[in-house]
Amino acid sequence: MSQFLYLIPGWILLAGVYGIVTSRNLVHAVVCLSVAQSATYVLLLTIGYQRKATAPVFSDIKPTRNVVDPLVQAMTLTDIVVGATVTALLLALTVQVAKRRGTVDPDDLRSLEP
Amino acid sequence: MILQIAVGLPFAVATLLAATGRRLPRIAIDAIATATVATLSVLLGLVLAGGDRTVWLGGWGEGVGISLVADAVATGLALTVTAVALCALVVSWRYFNEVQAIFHTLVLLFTGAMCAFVLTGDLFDAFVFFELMSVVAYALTGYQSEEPDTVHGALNFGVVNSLGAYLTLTGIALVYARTGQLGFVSIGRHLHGHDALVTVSFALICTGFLVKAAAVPFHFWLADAHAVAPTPVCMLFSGVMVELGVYAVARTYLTSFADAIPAEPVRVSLIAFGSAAALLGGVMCVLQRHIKRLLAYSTISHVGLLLVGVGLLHEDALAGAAWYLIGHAGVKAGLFVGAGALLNRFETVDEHDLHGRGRSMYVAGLIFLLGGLGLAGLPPSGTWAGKALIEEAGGHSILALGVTASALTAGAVLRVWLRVFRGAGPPHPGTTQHHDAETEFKLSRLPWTMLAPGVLLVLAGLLLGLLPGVVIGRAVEPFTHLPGPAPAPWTATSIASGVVAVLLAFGVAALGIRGRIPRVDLLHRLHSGHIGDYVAWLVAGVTVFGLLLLA
Amino acid sequence: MSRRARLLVLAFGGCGLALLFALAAFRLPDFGGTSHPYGQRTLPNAIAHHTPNVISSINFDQRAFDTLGEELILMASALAAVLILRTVRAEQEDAAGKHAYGPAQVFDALRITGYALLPVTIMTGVYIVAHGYLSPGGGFQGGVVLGSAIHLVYLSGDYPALARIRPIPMFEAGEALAAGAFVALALAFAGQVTAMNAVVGLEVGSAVVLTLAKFFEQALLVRKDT
Amino acid sequence: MSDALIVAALLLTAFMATAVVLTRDPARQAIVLSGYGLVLAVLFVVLQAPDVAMSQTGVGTVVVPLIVMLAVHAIRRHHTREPDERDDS
Amino acid sequence: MTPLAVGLPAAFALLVAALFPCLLGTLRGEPVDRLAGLILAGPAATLVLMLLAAGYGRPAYLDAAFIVALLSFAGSLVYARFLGGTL
Repeated sequence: MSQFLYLIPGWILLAGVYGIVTSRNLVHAVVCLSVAQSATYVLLLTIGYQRKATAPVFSDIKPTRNVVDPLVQAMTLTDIVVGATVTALLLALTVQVAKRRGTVDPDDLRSLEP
Repeated sequence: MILQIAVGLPFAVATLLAATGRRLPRIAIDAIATATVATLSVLLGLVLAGGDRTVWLGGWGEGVGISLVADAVATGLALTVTAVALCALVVSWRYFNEVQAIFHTLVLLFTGAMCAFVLTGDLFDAFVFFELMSVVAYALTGYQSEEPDTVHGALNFGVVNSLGAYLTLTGIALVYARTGQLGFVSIGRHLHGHDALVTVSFALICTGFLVKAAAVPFHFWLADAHAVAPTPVCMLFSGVMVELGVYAVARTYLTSFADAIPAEPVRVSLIAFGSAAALLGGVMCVLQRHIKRLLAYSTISHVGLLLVGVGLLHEDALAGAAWYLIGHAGVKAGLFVGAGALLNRFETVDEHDLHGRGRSMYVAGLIFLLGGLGLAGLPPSGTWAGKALIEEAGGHSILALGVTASALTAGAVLRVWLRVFRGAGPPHPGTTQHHDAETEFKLSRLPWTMLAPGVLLVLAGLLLGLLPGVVIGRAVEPFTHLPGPAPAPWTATSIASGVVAVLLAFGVAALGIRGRIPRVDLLHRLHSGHIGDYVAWLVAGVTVFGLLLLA
Repeated sequence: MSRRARLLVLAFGGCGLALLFALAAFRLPDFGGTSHPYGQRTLPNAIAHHTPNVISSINFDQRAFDTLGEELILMASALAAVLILRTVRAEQEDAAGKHAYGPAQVFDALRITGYALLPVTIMTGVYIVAHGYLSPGGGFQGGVVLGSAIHLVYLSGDYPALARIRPIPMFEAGEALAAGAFVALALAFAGQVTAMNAVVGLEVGSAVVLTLAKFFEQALLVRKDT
Repeated sequence: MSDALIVAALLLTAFMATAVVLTRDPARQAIVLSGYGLVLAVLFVVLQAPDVAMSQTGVGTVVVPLIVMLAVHAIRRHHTREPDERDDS
Repeated sequence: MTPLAVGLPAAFALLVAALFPCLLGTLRGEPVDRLAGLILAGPAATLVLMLLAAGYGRPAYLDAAFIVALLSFAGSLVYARFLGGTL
């Protein structure tokens, strides 16, 4: 029953993919890619969640073993950085596409196949 | 300790170059970068000589830490990476209006990332370095950002590869949820029996790697990116980066999922994807007149064969794949040097435009001739030895596939050689496709540094078949787990198939120079450069892969 | 491909991917379950190494190599922004529009808020970096705050002032050196969580400033050619 | 109560993700993306991950939407093929 | 009632009754109208996070709320500048 919650990251992933495929603007497509990636954050954290447990940060409580999985949080942190940098890089490329081709609509970009 | 130094060295020097690049003269930057990669290859050679070992970083043992696994396959592959990177750096000595030291920094990061990717024993860590490799690759592809095709190709590359990587991460999360492990080996120990979760997570993890390996239908980005990336970068892309995808698939299955997922569906699906890539790549290769694009499609075709070699899941075929990989790395990287020479000499890489203009370029012509023969698999090239082993393990259909793919791709390259360097066939005036040279000025004479590495690489590829089989056999032992008899490619059948492929390649070339290069509208339209198409094909490919595995 | 064909391929792929994901999801362990062997193993190590923030301990100590890759990705992408968004010939700053970025154009309320928030934000960033080993946060989070803080100057309406306080070469060098320090810390002197937090904070902050600077530059450019 | 919060936050996340994808104009999308970043931050705290929430706040609600906005502005200057070139920025 | 007992229900109520409507505001209209929604969503999210910190009995979570307050405010001001026509 509780597995239904895992479907939500799947939904976000598919929404992002749908956005990229149907996009008429490359900036929009890149943002949709970052949405697809945010599915991985949600998936990782839902996998690591544990009922009635708290964050594995012992600054204001005594150390306990009753915590949610710290490892998925570490992975998600790395993932967030990766996602942000990739988004920035792709947007930089998009700006150049706009400059050199005069459009950011994938339908108007001529094929690279000569 | 030597392994840690080897992994850290390119990164440390890259950061220093990035920090001081504004002040250092160009010659110092070249020298530092080249010396670093040379040192790295010496260190890796020492590691290889020292035998297999596993190092836990930071002194954290198994259970929480990250390991570096320097087995023979991984170290050998890292050594191949550094060898190609060294040649690429030498080629780049006279290249580019350098922007600070960014090119060299990125190449060092790229080399380091590829080495770390093959050496790490941890699945999530592999994802991280896969991403580092990809991010650097997007930046290098878009290096000449004032060219429209360049940035467009780099963007397509970036979106498709990133999405693939995110699917890989999704798969990693799923398998982590099941096993609570991240090490390749420890995942393998904790996976028992297969169900939908294990199968789907395997399919998703492999997706990113298959995108990198450009298996059909994940391959669309490759031609777009390779056609526009600077020559030294193309050498690294086609020579080693794409092949790392196949390596990662092999490693994921053989060290982590082999006990959980039965071999048959994996074999069927990998052979299906690989054969599709081998055939489609071969056909598209023949249809190109843009020489770098032509070489890019030949990479798709050959990496498809490599995937078939892995997909057979047979120890001899694995040894063959390893052999094929190093042979292909030499030949293909060398061919890109030749294409770069044409680009910088004539500011175009269009086969029709270049008709007969390469007559005086003996060295570049030699590279194309020898490279074509290498792709066809002339004994004793590494590609021939590897292909022979794969074909022997795979039977008649794989034999036919291998001969067809090499005849088509090599035929296209030999056609270029005949038309450009020998002036064969009728000229086709008109329709010029001008590209800016990658160097500051159009070169009237090419410096030796731009050609010698190409000759060396092609020759290495052509002679690698002479390596004793026992070396390759030992190299893939970590995958096969059995020190069986050394693979022996020297049989009458294999020599015959090699010669037949070469003859067929010349036939394809001869047919090709008689008229214009044909267009097959359906195929050209399929490779549309439209990012939506590429992503749609990507998810369709995942679906097919998953369903094949579940069936 | 036509739009229609593309949507058909997507429909096939999307339905398939949804099916595959759902099949996998229903095989996952129950939501909120207690079985997290890897995570549990990291806890005692973090305590033993006096890092109450277990996540910091994983990121900077137990799995520092991951973070090494992450920092290099950050450096690579900042360099890529410098590379790809470099201004080539025939592009110069829009001289006519330049006055628009001067301080005069902005509401007083906005300007005062910008200046007032600046020290608070910088202090917060430093606090988050410094206490990363203990409380939630760390080098990355603090670095982002620090990197964003500088752009509050822009809020106060003064693009030239913003350009003055972020000399690009300095941030480039700082970022690269911080990344280099992290390579050394991660591979040679493992376990220096506080020092690592500090260099990561420096690197992330510089990278954010650098990347944003390049995008600002592009947004303020006009094309002079053709 | 925790479970209800998690369900609510997850549903809100899915809703906002869909909204980001369906907002086709990038300048408007940047604002929605900022909102999505906030929702993700709340979700992460609900899932007991304050560290991740802080990261997400910095990156997802400020830096990335700002880059999107700057990119949109940079691109507007180079739009040559759009007939109705608006400059209402 | 202690803050512990009231924190989570209050957070839930605010999430549904304050944050959600604000976010709905970002989904329609011209950029300026959307911005109004975003500017309101920042404090709403901050409040939700503070109540969560109280409800879970973890003052450490307040750091996250603080960051949200600071950055969402600054972020929406940047948008305001963009839309104000000075760039």
